[in-house]
Amino acid sequence: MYKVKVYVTLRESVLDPQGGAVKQALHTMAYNEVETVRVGKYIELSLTDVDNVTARVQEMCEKLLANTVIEDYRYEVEEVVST
Amino acid sequence: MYKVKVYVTLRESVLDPQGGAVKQALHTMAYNEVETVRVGKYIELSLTDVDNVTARVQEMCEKLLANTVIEDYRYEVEEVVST
Amino acid sequence: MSQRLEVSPAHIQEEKLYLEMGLTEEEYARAVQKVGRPLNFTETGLFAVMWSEHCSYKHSKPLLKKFPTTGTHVLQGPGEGAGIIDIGDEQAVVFKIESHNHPSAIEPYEGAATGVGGILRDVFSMGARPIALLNSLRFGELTSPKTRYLFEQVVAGIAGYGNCVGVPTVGGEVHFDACYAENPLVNAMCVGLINHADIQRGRATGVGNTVMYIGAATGRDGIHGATFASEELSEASEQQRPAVQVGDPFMEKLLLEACLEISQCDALVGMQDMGAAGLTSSSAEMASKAGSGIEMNLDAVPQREAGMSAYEMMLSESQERMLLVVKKGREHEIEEILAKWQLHAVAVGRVTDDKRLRLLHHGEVVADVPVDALVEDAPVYHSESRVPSYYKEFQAMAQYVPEVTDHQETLRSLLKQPTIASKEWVYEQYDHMVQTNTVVAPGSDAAVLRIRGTNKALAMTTDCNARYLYLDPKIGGQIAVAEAARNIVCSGARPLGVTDCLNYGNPERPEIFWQLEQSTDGLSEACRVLETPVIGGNVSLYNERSGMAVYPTPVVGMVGLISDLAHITTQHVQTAGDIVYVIGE
Amino acid sequence: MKFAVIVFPGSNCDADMYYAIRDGLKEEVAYVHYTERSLAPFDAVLLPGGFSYGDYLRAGAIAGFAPIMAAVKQAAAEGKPVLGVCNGFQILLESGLLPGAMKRNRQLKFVCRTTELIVENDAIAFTAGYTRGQKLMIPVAHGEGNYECDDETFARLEANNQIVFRYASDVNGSKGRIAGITNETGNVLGMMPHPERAVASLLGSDDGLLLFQSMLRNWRETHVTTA
Ligand SMILES: Nc1ncnc2c1ncn2[C@@H]1O[C@H](COP(=O)(O)OP(=O)(O)O)[C@@H](O)[C@H]1O
Repeated sequence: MYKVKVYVTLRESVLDPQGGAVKQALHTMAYNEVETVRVGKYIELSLTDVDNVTARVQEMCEKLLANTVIEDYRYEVEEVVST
Repeated sequence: MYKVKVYVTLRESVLDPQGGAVKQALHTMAYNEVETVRVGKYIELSLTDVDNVTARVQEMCEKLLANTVIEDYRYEVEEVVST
Repeated sequence: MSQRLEVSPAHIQEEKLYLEMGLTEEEYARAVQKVGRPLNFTETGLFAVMWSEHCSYKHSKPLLKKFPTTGTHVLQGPGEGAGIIDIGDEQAVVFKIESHNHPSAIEPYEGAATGVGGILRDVFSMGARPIALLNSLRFGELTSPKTRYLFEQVVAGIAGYGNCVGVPTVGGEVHFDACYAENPLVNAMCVGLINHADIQRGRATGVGNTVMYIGAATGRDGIHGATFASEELSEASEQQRPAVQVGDPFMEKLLLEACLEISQCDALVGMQDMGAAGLTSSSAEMASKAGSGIEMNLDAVPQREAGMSAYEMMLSESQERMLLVVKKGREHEIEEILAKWQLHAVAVGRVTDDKRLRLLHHGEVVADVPVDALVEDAPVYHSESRVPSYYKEFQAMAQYVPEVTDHQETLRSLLKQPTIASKEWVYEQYDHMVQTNTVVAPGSDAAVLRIRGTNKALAMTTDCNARYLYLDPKIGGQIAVAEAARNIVCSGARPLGVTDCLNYGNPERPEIFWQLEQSTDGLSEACRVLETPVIGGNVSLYNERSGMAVYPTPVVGMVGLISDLAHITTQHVQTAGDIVYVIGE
Repeated sequence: MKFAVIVFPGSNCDADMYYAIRDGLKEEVAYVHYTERSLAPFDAVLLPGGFSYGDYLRAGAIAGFAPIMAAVKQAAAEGKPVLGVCNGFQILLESGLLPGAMKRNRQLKFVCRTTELIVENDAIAFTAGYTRGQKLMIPVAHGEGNYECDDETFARLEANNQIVFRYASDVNGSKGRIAGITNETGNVLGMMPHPERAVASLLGSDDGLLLFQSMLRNWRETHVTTA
């Protein structure tokens, strides 16, 4: 069993309308310390045992979970030993 | 300067239609090892120096970043020493 | 929750656990008498939801009887998922309005979204294709951040669901008044089109026929939603977090297409949406209407979460689910249609002849009660009615005629009122054109949709000025119907019929009950005079918080028929030089 | 001319597209389910609007992997006209048939209204009936129509005349007010506005009908010369 966490964020160079709106809202609420906000996706997957798990997760990200035209991604794979 | 990462996930008992659709798609693509998928949000904030940073981030999560009726959240605060 | 299963019937009785579930002492005693023995935990739950105001109309039944419900064109009056009116050429229009007030107060996006989902299912479970959505919304004053949040999220939720399913949201109304600050109203209406031959009814006939479950898996969401809708909002309801249901409009779209295809298949006997009180009301009502019984094995029910109890499954209000009765031996025909839409059906039970709802779980009978007791035998309350003191005071006041000195300024300040101002911000978020039939889009008196393949069109509107009802519920009720009728007529249509959503405070308070009584008198009278029968509707009571009730708000949804596309009229000023007339008084 | 309307789970403008061809253009049209694998019998492919797979993850992302998409790519490679409208455009982007990607509208809200479009390229099969600079009234209805691409791609789109329609005024934050783009060979068009909603004046506008008529005219011409 693997627990996988995937983080998908808009590329640095891409304007993030949602992040902008959240920052604006936080300022309205007087959190003026907020300088930048970026909103991305956080995807948790659980996988059964499989060979080449990292390569496969990488593939899933490239093909589906992220759109590499505008998004970056990173992931963490953790093996869970079932009891 | 602080770098803050907030992870927002749907509560365990709440239906995640998006996760279901992604899982289905991964199966169609022959990633049959995928057992569950949950899709949440990943928010990166940068804050200027401020007192009680943890308490303030907690407040931002409660009030705006997460919808605590259906979502859980956790966060990490990292102090960045500017050079 | 599951250890509660161990709670014995005797314990429920002694500790009065039924009170927590929403049954009064008298109601509990009545249920025990109907069943002939003390109820176990699951059975108590079944009675609690089926006898809730939301499912049984126990406080409003006598008032609803006053509505005219018949007419030469009425093919189906109140009592099914939605009412049906003949429009000629072997076609009929199906429509209904429903409230989702309390869920929207707790989680406005999902509350409003699932409200849309529910009303869509009411219409397509009849075999009709939904062609339009409307809504009627009430919020507090926009000066409050909380109200702005509710308003924004409710509109986004309606848009998110309706747009995805692909049914245009073509009309509605939004009013702002302090009385709705803690208890917003979110009513959704759906209009569908059907061929006479395709009309389905939710009936479980044919002993031995198979009961099938389709759609989303059952989770712990919305347990006791019907009871929740039948109580006042409080701090405690905000804590009832598991009550929040999340909608999946994508699933709904698949379900819609599949159900419409299934309704063409004669292996189908009956179909009903699992709405309020989920599996309980759908199974019990289908059996009761057919004079039959149903036995279900809950082990077969698709479950989203592990370890669900019988009680939880029966009371869950998970969305996007339907219950079907299918001819025995022909289940595969239904399964084939569903497979095309990436869905599958599960046989969960069968029709019996003993008029009982019998439930099995892990090999044991966990409930066995007469269906009629659940569906027909809820108590009916004739509440006390009292003229409110505010009304007497108002009546005693001298007529006040406002004096207008600066007409421009008065006009400007009127147009600035959020209730009067343009609602473009709202309806631009709704796809009001999908299905390409919308001839008159939001922004006029009533929306108009052509009926493809004919030279006819339908006009539709929702209306209610609750301030009038607060001032005089009877006359206000008449005004609500009359306003809807005027909007329909102004669009070039003849009114066909009405669906209504009665939103009021706690009916156990005599002043509120008086409002209900008076306004239903007014509504009935106007419907009778205008020959617009009420073919369905919904009652939402207990809309109050901390003793502050909403204005009496009976939202009127009306549909009319335009016999010739050339008769469609809009309210917009057309050409410079046209002459303006005032007709009427 | 035979048109295929692809039906993905969650497509909801499939019928509108179908009727636009059948009743508006008066040509032959059929629905093709996403599980099919061939589009050989068809002369043109239409990817309709809607919310394929609920728009979950990203609009159009999951539909890009549907079995029919291999046939759509083949049709495009063969030079057949392929038109993606709204969700169909998003699917063309996600599957790489057109460059760039869609973000959520800048206002973060769904927008449904009739917008003014400017024809920027009248040289392809889809737009030959229009003239460059012509203004069209065509409805939009989308939540993710904010077109994005890197500067290099943008420059290439401009240089190759691949920008086919622009919004007359900003609707959703789209880069360069892009409303529709084509591929380098001009036979794949993706656009957010809905021409199939503008084929009858009863519903407000028939400015979109000419797009389908242009496709037909072009097809007739090329088939007369090659036949
Ligand atoms: N919640 C809503 N959803 C869709 N359309 C709406 C909504 N609220 C208002 N509209 C539309 O906006 C227009 C004006 O509404 P309203 O101000 O209530 O007008 P009226 O008083 O003429 O009913 C109408 O066409 C109505 O259908």
